[in-house]
Amino acid sequence: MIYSEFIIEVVLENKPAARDPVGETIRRDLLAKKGYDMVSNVRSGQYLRFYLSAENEKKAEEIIEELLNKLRIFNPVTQNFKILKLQKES
Amino acid sequence: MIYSEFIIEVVLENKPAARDPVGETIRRDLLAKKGYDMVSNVRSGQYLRFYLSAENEKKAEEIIEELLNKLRIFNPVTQNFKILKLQKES
Amino acid sequence: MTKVKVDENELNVDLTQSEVEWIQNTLERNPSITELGMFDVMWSEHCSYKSSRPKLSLFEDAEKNYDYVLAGPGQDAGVIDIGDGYALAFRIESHNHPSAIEPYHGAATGIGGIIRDILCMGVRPIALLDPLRFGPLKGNPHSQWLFKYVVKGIADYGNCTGIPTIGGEVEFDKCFESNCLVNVACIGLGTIEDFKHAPSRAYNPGDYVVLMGGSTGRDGIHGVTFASRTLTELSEADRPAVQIGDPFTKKMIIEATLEAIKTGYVRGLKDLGGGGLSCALSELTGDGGTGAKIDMGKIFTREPNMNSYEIMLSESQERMAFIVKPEGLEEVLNVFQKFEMAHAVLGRTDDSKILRVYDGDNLVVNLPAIALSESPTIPRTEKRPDYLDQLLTEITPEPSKKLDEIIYILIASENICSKEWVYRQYDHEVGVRSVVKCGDGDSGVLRIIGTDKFIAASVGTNSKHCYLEPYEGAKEGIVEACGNVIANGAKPKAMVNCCNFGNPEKPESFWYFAEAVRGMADCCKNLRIPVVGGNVSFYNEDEVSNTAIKATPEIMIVGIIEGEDNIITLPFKEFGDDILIIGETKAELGGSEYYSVIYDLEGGIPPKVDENQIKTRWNFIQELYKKKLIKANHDVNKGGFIITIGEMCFKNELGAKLDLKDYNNYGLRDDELLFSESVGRFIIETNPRNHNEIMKLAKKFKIYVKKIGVLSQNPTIEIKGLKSGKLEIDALKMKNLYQSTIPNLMEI
Amino acid sequence: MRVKIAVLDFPGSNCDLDTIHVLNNVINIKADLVWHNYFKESKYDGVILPGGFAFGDYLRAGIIAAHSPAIDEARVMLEDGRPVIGICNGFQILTEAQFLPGALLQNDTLTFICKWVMVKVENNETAFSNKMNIGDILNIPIAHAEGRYYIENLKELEQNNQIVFRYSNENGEYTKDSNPNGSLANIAGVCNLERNCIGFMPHPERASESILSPKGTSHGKNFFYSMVDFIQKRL
Ligand SMILES: Nc1ncnc2c1ncn2[C@@H]1O[C@H](COP(=O)(O)OP(=O)(O)O)[C@@H](O)[C@H]1O
Ligand SMILES: [Mg+2]
Repeated sequence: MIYSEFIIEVVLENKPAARDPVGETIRRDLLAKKGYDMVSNVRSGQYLRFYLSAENEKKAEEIIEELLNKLRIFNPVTQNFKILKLQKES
Repeated sequence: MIYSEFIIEVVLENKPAARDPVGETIRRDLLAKKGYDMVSNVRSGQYLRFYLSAENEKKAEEIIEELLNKLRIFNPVTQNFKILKLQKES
Repeated sequence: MTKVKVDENELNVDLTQSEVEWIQNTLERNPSITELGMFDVMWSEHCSYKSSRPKLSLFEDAEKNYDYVLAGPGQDAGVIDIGDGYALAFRIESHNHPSAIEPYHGAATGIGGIIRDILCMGVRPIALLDPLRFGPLKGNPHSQWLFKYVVKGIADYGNCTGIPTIGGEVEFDKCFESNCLVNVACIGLGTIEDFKHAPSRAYNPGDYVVLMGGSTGRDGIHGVTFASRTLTELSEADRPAVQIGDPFTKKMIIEATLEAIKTGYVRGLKDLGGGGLSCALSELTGDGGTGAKIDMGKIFTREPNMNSYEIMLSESQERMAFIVKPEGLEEVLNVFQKFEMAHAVLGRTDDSKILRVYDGDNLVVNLPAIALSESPTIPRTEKRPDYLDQLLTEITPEPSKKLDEIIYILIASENICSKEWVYRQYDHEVGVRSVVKCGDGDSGVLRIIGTDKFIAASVGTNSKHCYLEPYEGAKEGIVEACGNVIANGAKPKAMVNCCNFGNPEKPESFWYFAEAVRGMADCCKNLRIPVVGGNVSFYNEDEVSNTAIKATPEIMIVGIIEGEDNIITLPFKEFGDDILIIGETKAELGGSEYYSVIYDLEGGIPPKVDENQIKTRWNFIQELYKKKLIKANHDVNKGGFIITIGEMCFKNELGAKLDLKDYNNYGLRDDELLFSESVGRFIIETNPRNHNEIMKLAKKFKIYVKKIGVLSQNPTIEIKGLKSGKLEIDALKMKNLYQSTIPNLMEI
Repeated sequence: MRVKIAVLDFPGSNCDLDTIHVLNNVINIKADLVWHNYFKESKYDGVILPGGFAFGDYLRAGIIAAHSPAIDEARVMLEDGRPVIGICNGFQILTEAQFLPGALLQNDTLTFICKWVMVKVENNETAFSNKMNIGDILNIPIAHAEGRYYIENLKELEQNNQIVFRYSNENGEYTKDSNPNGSLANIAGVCNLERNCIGFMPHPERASESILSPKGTSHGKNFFYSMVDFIQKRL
């Protein structure tokens, strides 16, 4: 089997009910007070980038999804996660 | 002028030459110990999503870049930021 | 900058031409690029004290002149014997330059560094303190940003390592706007045996040299040369020199190191700070009279293809070097394994007196171990700035505001108001030692579990006074810091200082430094306080105006309280009690907060220090303590005694009825009387029953003490006996202003 | 009867020695500090996960420690009814390990907070509160950055009487001002259904000696006495 290197990027963020004080504070204390009122909302989250070897990209994503769930890298009580689908560089 | 709503997603992370103790610890003390040794490296960062109105996407990105710099939401001495270019949902 | 040709390369070094020649002559060859880099770093101002050493020799020899001083200047930290078999280590250091460009990581790694210094003495770090300086917060987002992230950096690092931050100091002044000051101090406690087990020297040939902790990366190469220049010159290009702190690894290093020392097989210990491995190895062997043979290939690096220059000079955080007895190597390595700390046996010491570093078969460093620490000194010229004559002649303007208005403005001013916003973010209680907590006393008081002894520590100085008269200002810093620990019931035991000054190549800046050191040396001799360590930070200058910061010799004092019932706190306790002032008030408003806040005036003649007077006052207070005659004590500081009295009222929401008619021996104006910053005064609370006894003792000690009022239940401060009649201050309003200033300003 | 308690020492625990000090010298019972990798449940009648920053609290407070083998050992104790107590960081670990419901999120101030607060006892039938009375108001310090308790189903928690302590003012009222970190319903401590596992955000070990308390109290002792009493009743 030939393995290649993949990079998988993930974002974890709080569910709305768990609130997001970081986003709230940036909007309220920084943006609104400094005249950036075109910004109506800010959400914050945690970003993780995994470097791993796998047979193919799909497998790589599966591994990451599995470890996110199994190791509770995201806390299902309070968080959601998404794997980023980035545009390929042209 | 017609304004539309845009969502700009940003990731802030430590510069590549700088250490990332969070990522290192996740890899060493969690993934490696739980058998995920195909993961060779983890880097962590902060994710921010801005909802704003602007004339067009380019303008929206400019506003975000400006406020990240001006309001010191990230420090260029130790951090990089990138605006995420996501694949359009099909 | 000097260009030196090495092999095919040309290297820019900070060494002077004559220093390079000295190196060539001593080695009788051209140094290798790595060797040259090592000299460059080790002989930088930051490591070698080139400019400052001649002045620092004014301090009396603490180890020789004080029997309880176990380690004085020259070691990683000062150490004193505090009785009952315990040793106390402490040290202060600056992290100004990195913090000015990266406040969070700059401050965090500052804490990291000072913890390592204490750990090197073989004792457990038990407390941190943090004297800070920023530009004014009001209307200044840059200062707010620096302040917010410096505090957060200290909090995140200190809290995570489990070392309480028990005190500190903050001043705001325009001169610190672009060059903030971040000084950090650490106290360590252990037994005298612990301390003896871990010298920062390698005395014995044949011992193993072991590196433990984080990996070695390219980060922070030449951090010390960065700290040895002004921000203007270098900051942009040198920005990668700022390090990322890792408090979790540091916590593991602390535990692994202390446990390794307990094995009894550690014979020497050195942290890797400025100058990295080159600095640590040359100090260990050079000062220990040995040499060593090191295999660089054993060093665990973070990045591939690092060359010997990078590896030897990397200042990657969180690393320690151990000198280990051969028979105990395994046991020590087992300890590191338990904590899962990376480690490598780099080589062994020998009796060659030469430090040899091999990269494979290549001998990349081959230097007499002592050579690196034999840095030359540079004579600097001193010149008193011309502008001082003008400044010192400033006189007190006619009051432009009513006295009560002024009191409210002063209590709300940034330099006087409560710093609770800062210490709430610090875990100041971890360790279950903190007896007098932030805000409840002039100093932080820690118990020593298992004894009836307590440590009191305080740090501070008055930059405005030092700007006008550095000699007197530096003395005042000592009297002030001692006054703080005395106010809590302690006897001052020893001092360390952190000298923050401008560019020593400028005669005016160097004059400030020289005067401040002279002041500290004289004052410490007169008051019998040993100077057991310190640190010098030069090149603190404003980027734009190219002017130096106000001279800031930070003073840290540790004292000991014998017995729990001798601990005194600041708040007034009971209405009906007397309020007494110790010491006279003179017209000493030069450099005061009153001048600066009300008139935006920097000038006038600042307070003078009379050590003889001060010493008898201290003895008198100790006598009152012995007789249990003092219920609350607070030394008078910025803003004058009226501010002091206000602060003492807040906690229990009491008030005071003051009569100052007979407390004005010099016929002062009302504002002079109320706001003067004469040094060494105390406000105490006493039981009226004891008045005669106290006055009798005062007479015996020839001390000026005066009852100036009584405590009232109603939270109002009434002042009678002023020239302008009567004054009424709402103590609750005052309290509210005191508490809300910084939170309001920091809601960015 | 000899009661033997383990205080778990994770990499980054920093209230470990403080807790040991109080157990050994104030409560006067036998307690061992046990390095997480060496922990064997069979030797102990109860376990305390102390405060601190296990694994630096990197990623999320408590998450990495929650995956350690020591937690598997503690699970055995949890299941056979021995007390498993989490203080501060220990509470975070216990929620991440799913011994306890809910989660602890970043304080709504976004800062670390170190200060003395008051908590009121809501349930005195647990292994960490049985020597108290319902309605007691206790003086105790907090020191944390991630102590904002959150749970999706608060009703269920209330119905099951799993809320053990709440932040209150001195009159016992659950006001916004008395809630230091934005916790849902002022929650400061919760228990499992069996009442042998309790997580508590404030630090009883810092409140067990009057010399350390601004008001001269020593309410923290009752937590540890409760634990000892709970063990003695089981034995
Ligand atoms: N202002 C000072 N007063 C007294 N001693 C000082 C002063 N500055 C430096 N020293 C002493 O010089 C020695 C070297 O200091 P430094 O180079 O900062 O230590 P390190 O080797 O840990 O980097 C220290 O032991 C310190 O106590
Ligand atoms: Mg050092």
